[in-house]
Amino acid sequence: MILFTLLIIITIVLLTIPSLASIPMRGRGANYLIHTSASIASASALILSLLILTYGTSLSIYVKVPILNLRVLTFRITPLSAFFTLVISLVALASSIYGAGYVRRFYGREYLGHYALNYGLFILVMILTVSSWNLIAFLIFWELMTLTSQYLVSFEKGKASAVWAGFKYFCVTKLGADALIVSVVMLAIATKGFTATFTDLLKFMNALITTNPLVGNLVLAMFMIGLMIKAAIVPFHNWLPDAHPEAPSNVSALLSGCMIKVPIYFMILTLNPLPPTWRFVWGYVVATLGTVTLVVGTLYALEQTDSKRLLAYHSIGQVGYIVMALGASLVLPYLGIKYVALAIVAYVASLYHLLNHAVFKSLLFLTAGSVIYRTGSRDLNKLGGLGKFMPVTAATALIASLSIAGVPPFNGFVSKWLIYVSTMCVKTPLAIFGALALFISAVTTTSFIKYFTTLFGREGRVVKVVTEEVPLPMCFSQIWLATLCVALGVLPLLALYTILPTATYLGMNTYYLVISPFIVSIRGYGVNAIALIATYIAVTTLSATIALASRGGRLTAWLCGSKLATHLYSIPGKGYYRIFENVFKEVYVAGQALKSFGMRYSRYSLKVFKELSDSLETAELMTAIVVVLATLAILLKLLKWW
Amino acid sequence: MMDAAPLLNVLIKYWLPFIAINVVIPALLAPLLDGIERRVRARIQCRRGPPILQTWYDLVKLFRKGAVTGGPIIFRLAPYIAFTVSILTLSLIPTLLNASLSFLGDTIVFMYLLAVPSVIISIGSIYTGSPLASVGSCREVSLWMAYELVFALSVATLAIDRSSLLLRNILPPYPPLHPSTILAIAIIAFLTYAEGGRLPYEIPEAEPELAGGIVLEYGGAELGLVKYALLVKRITLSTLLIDLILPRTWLTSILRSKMWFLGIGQVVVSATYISLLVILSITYSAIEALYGRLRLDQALSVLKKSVIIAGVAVLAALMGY
Amino acid sequence: MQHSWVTNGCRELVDLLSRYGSVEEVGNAYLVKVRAEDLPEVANELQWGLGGYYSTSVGADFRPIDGTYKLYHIFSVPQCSRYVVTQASLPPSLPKAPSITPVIPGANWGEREVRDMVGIEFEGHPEPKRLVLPHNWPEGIHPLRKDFPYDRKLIIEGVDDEVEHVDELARKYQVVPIGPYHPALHEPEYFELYVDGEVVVEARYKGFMVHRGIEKVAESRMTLNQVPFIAERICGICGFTHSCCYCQAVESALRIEVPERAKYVRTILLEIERIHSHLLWMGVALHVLGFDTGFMAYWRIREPVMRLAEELTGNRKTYGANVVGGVRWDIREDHVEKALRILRRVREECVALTEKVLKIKEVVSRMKGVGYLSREDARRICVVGPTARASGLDIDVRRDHPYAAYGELDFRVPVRDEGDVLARFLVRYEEVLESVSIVEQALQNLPKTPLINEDYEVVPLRIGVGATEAPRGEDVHLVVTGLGNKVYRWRPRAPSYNNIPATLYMLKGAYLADAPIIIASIDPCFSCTDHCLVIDVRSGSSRFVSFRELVRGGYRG
Amino acid sequence: MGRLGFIKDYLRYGVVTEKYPYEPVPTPETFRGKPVIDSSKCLGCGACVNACPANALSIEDDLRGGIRWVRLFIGRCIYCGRCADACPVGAIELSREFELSALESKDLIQEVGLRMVKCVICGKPFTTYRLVREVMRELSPDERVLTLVCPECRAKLTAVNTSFARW
Repeated sequence: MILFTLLIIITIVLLTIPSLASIPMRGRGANYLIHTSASIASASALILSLLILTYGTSLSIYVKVPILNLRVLTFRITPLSAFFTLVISLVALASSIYGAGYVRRFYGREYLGHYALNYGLFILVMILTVSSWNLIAFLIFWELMTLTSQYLVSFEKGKASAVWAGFKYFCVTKLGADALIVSVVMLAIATKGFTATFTDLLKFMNALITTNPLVGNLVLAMFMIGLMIKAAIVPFHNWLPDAHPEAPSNVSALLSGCMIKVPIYFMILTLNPLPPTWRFVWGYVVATLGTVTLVVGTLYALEQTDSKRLLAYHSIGQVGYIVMALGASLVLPYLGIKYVALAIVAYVASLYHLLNHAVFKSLLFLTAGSVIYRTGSRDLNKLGGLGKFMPVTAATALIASLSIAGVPPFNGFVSKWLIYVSTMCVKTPLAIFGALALFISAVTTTSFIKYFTTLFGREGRVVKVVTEEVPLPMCFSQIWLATLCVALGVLPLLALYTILPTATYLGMNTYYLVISPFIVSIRGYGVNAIALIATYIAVTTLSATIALASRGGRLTAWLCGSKLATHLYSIPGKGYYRIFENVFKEVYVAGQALKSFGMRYSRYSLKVFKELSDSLETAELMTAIVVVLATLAILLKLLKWW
Repeated sequence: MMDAAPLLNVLIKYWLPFIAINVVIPALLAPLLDGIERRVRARIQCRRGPPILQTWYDLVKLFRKGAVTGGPIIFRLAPYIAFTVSILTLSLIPTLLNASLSFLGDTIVFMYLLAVPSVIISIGSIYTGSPLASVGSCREVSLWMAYELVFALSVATLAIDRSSLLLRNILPPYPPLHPSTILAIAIIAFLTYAEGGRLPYEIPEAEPELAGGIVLEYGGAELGLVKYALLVKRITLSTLLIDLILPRTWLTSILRSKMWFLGIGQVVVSATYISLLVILSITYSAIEALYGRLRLDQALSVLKKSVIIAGVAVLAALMGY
Repeated sequence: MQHSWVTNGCRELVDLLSRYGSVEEVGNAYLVKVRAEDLPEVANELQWGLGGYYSTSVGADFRPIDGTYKLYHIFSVPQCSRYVVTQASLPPSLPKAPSITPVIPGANWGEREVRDMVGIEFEGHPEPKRLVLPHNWPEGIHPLRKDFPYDRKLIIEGVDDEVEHVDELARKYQVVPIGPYHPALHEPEYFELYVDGEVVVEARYKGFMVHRGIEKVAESRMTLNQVPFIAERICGICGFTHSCCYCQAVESALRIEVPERAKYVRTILLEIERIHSHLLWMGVALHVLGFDTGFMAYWRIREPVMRLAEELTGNRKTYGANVVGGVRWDIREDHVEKALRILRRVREECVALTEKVLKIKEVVSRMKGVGYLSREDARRICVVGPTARASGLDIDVRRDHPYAAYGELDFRVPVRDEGDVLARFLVRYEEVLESVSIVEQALQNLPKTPLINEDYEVVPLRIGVGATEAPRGEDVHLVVTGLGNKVYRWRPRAPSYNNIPATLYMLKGAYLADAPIIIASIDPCFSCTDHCLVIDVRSGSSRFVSFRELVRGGYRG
Repeated sequence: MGRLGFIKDYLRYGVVTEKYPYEPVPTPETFRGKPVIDSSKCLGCGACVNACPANALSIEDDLRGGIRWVRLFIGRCIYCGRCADACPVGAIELSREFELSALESKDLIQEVGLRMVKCVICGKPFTTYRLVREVMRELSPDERVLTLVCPECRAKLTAVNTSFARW
């Protein structure tokens, strides 16, 4: 217990005090202070979450207002939130260590004090959001998460695109949060008020949805829309490809790796306890949206030529995978006892993919960041040939690319494989979802062939940069995440040990898991994966020795005595799959329709906030909104109390 | 006198030798089948054609040559990885004998492993920066995406029908043969033809257009491995099709009940398998000889149409047909 | 009245020409001596006013004779059945002439080659870059000038870095090289395609990489009657047409009467050459499209034709048959029988096969609408032969300027308007059938006269133009006879020389996958187009390889 | 199906390619292959050398040994047959042989050595015996002496003669 308390205190203290302390610092100091403390805090959060997952217990914390004797803020670290904390802290650890090197490029250009403040708070707020257990805590930290991340997105004040992307991000997600707030307020009014815990709420929700399905579903839908906007589910996705690339790369890693996972925590939390029929319906809704998301997101990623934008679109696609599997896990139990085991597999797959995505996507953002760090460019049409200069970055990028592509034996393969296993053989539309996911996995692969080869292979088309490997902290983070990619792929049981407690916590009968053939097959796969990788390694080392022994000379291209501009022969990123995109343009037409819906929505939200922003600076706007929120909360509280 | 049955049981229990046979013999057979195919194509073109063993001679010649280029490591390693993986793929399906590494969801693993060689070689080829090799690789993976969609839908059809993703369960005997199953098998038959890089779809290599395209930069032993990997991939695909239509267990059991002596059923099944392989090779190469090369966009349009057919198959399977 | 010696031909043409200078009739051509500054005007009148077709430009170093440079432009005027050669004398101090390229874009290469090889500057040329000589060739050295000995050794420093030059286009798009060795045609050439996705946005050509110095060698060390044997080696496929064209040029310059039978034999061999060339091309086209069975089938049909040529001339390639004044080998009676039999079979099989091929969807779909060349572009770039006829230009030297026995035979000139690869395929197919019929007619009507007229005298400095319809189009040779049984200036212009620039137009907007068939569709003969001096050495430097060195190279084996 | 017509073609025409290196390929009688010099007939007159467009034939006089070498290098030969046309005695003919590959380039050279006649005045070898014999056959006996005189000496002689005449 003392250990828990200690860890919690370390995490909170190290994420708040240095953040506040570094406000006046401009450069180096802020950098080292915040990144060191954030790393330690993440590590302690990591240990904490692992401990909780091991014991399978929940931890409750209250913040009381002494006078009213009210539990104003309630937190509970359940195994589920511990799992999310684990994901966040894993990525935050890598991102913080990486950041110590990366933000050096802002020295003298940007004011790092504010970055430090927001960065530390952002990590803390994410952890607190997934730990919050009553409405007021949830709302406050949810909003703070938006605010801090919004500041980080538009951190580079000099870049108009960054400022605009941050603004758009803020507007869109704020409007989403409004939907959320409305539903929460409705719930709050209907129950004990803002201090109502989630336990109460879920109970109430269940009752409401059975007695009055219309209102119940409406409230739930509002809540879901709020979450989906934050998770960038199609058609609410179009803020993400603008926002994520503009942030500093280590923050992009956090945004894509963790922040868009936070809504999924609440989806699991709210949808799981629903009555079976509604669970089934909502499961289908979620699964369908997930499939649409993964198809649209990934196919759009295929045509991107900006490295980070490509990754951002893939984040949308991969969240689609997670949500699709989540939906499947909600749908399957309804189909019969035979499928309960499959449902658990789907649930495991969903969380497994979530963990994997956090790892490889943040790694990918870090590698893209390393490229930016050395070349200052994100343009896949121009970059190239960096593999020679940045071997570590290239190798880790290759591992991450193969992981997200789901190539065995890396981690993406295991989770995707679980998704297909749980969906494809079921005689429901889920099978089509699974098949589409399998197809999209191929698209992801090709997309990352492009990402990897354009950055690191061939010769640079236009930018000929003499460059070198990134500094040690950045390398370390990349290697750390790459190791996780391999480890989670080869030893799937590692991940299962962290996921199964959450399943037990949610009341899933892990009994099925133990006896069902699936878990055996997962174990079986573990063995096979080891066999596979052993063969890989054996053959590759063997062949490497042969190949490197017979080193041939490399001749330059030759045109009857003329020199050739061979670097122009490299395909620019836009040229890779143009024909495929042309032939399968129907998908893009459909995607465009969805996008235009999203665009209309975001234009609307922009319009709403445009007027506000005309008069206010962004920082002032943030304060204003916090004040408004707080007032609203207090007013409502008073109303209730009165 | 030793009883044969316990020996057999022991062997079945330790099926690894069986799998080894299953992997090695088709792998050795693959260049031979290519020799037959070359001969058949030559005959349709009114040519005499090379000896059946020619592909083996070619491969041996290539293996004895050193590499010409010293490219980046990933480029040099790609052929080795591709070849290993293509061999590994063979271990997942029953070939000569009715034995395979079997575990749940092995169908998916099979599909993935089938794709790894072309993915890794594409990465290696684009990595070199050679324009024609890059264009060839892009064509390869573009086609592969489309194949994967069709393949995934057909596999889903079969999986829905049998409620399983275990390859063993997807293979015959089929209790009632649904129309959707037949459609899916037909689509897979088409895919085994197209994915083998045969003529209207031999777009990534396209010798007159790209001078070898995806394999352009490889030479010597590495080229030999890449070519061998393709041959093994072809035989794997043919085997998949044969497995889908050849009721092995049924045949074995019938023969076991009729013939008392050891292993005759297995021998018959193996013989059937090999003769089906040869028949398939002859048919495929005859078809190949009668087609010109499609452009990538035309090929993708054809595949788009087959996506629709595969979609119909899935829907039919969902409705229970 | 002043042109009373003009026997027949266009009054209008003669009137036009005599406005610019004195007109002289040489065989089937008018030689008109014009002032250099009138050239663009004359060219404009001939090409756009009268509806003629620009053929080529020739430069000659006449300093040893009369102290000037001569610049010839050759035009074909079909409706008058006459060629027009404009001759402009340029001062030796500063040989300069106004460019006609702004008037006729097709003159681009011709003028640039004259500039490279003879050193005549063209004013107002839109692209005053080197064409034939490498970029690092020293300034002021022009190989076809008479003061440049044919066996001079020239060591060139540095590397030809013209292609290194990167412009905006190359930065923007992927550059896909086709060459220096074409994967399907197996000839040296270099196309640079600027590709967006897989669509070609712009194309460039760099050729002349395997110049063999044929003109220089012929002018320097061969006798008048030896040149046919090097002329037919300009091309590996249409050799006979080159030697025939050369002989006709000399015959017209020296006013030699060719016996009738020789004319018929020439016709027969020319058409046999066309048949096998077209069948070869149709096979190669199918190979480029990946349909090897069709490729083999066309070549199966072609083989008897080659065997026939072997029987008739002793060589599969009809080499060595032509000399000035006639032909060397007769066609025997028993050969006529056999030839008719073979031709009948070729016609039948070709019709049957082409019908089958045109039913194959993917082959037709990859030719239809691909590589479009509009009639206007074709006219402006001055393309010739089947490429022109597939774009709706009704030109054919055999009909427009009857030579050999074509005037007495009955044939049709197939013309199509589609302008795509399929049209070129079909035009060639129809030409094969026409050629079969021409050979049949010629074989059946062989006149009984001697084969060769060797009774002639070589008068120096006579100009003659020879033109034949090669399988790929109009082939033009200009010959100026020299002293001592030699050639003073000989300029062969192969049809591909005019057709290759057209591929750049056809490639725009095409798929990369279609580039090989588009390039192949003009049936390009890069070795016909290149015929000069530079041989490349692996060290990266180019040097001039003398004839003697080539001889030694030959010994080295 | 139009495509199946190609299979029909195979059934109709069968295999049309030849087993060439294993079976000889017949050539027509008119075929012009490797030129062969009949050393018993060659006069060494050099008509073929002048006619040869490709410089495959050459003549070299070994003055010390008194031998004229007529050389044919097949590596340069274009098989036009101009040499056969030019030869006054039919010593060079084009055979039907076409398999000409050799391991060394010197294997591609045919040489005919002909003994030369020494000039009766200056003693320098200047032409071959056979040529002299051939020429003598055409001439009247009193002119025959001159054939044994080399061109330079003959020129001098003629000059002397004419100067006599003038005087």
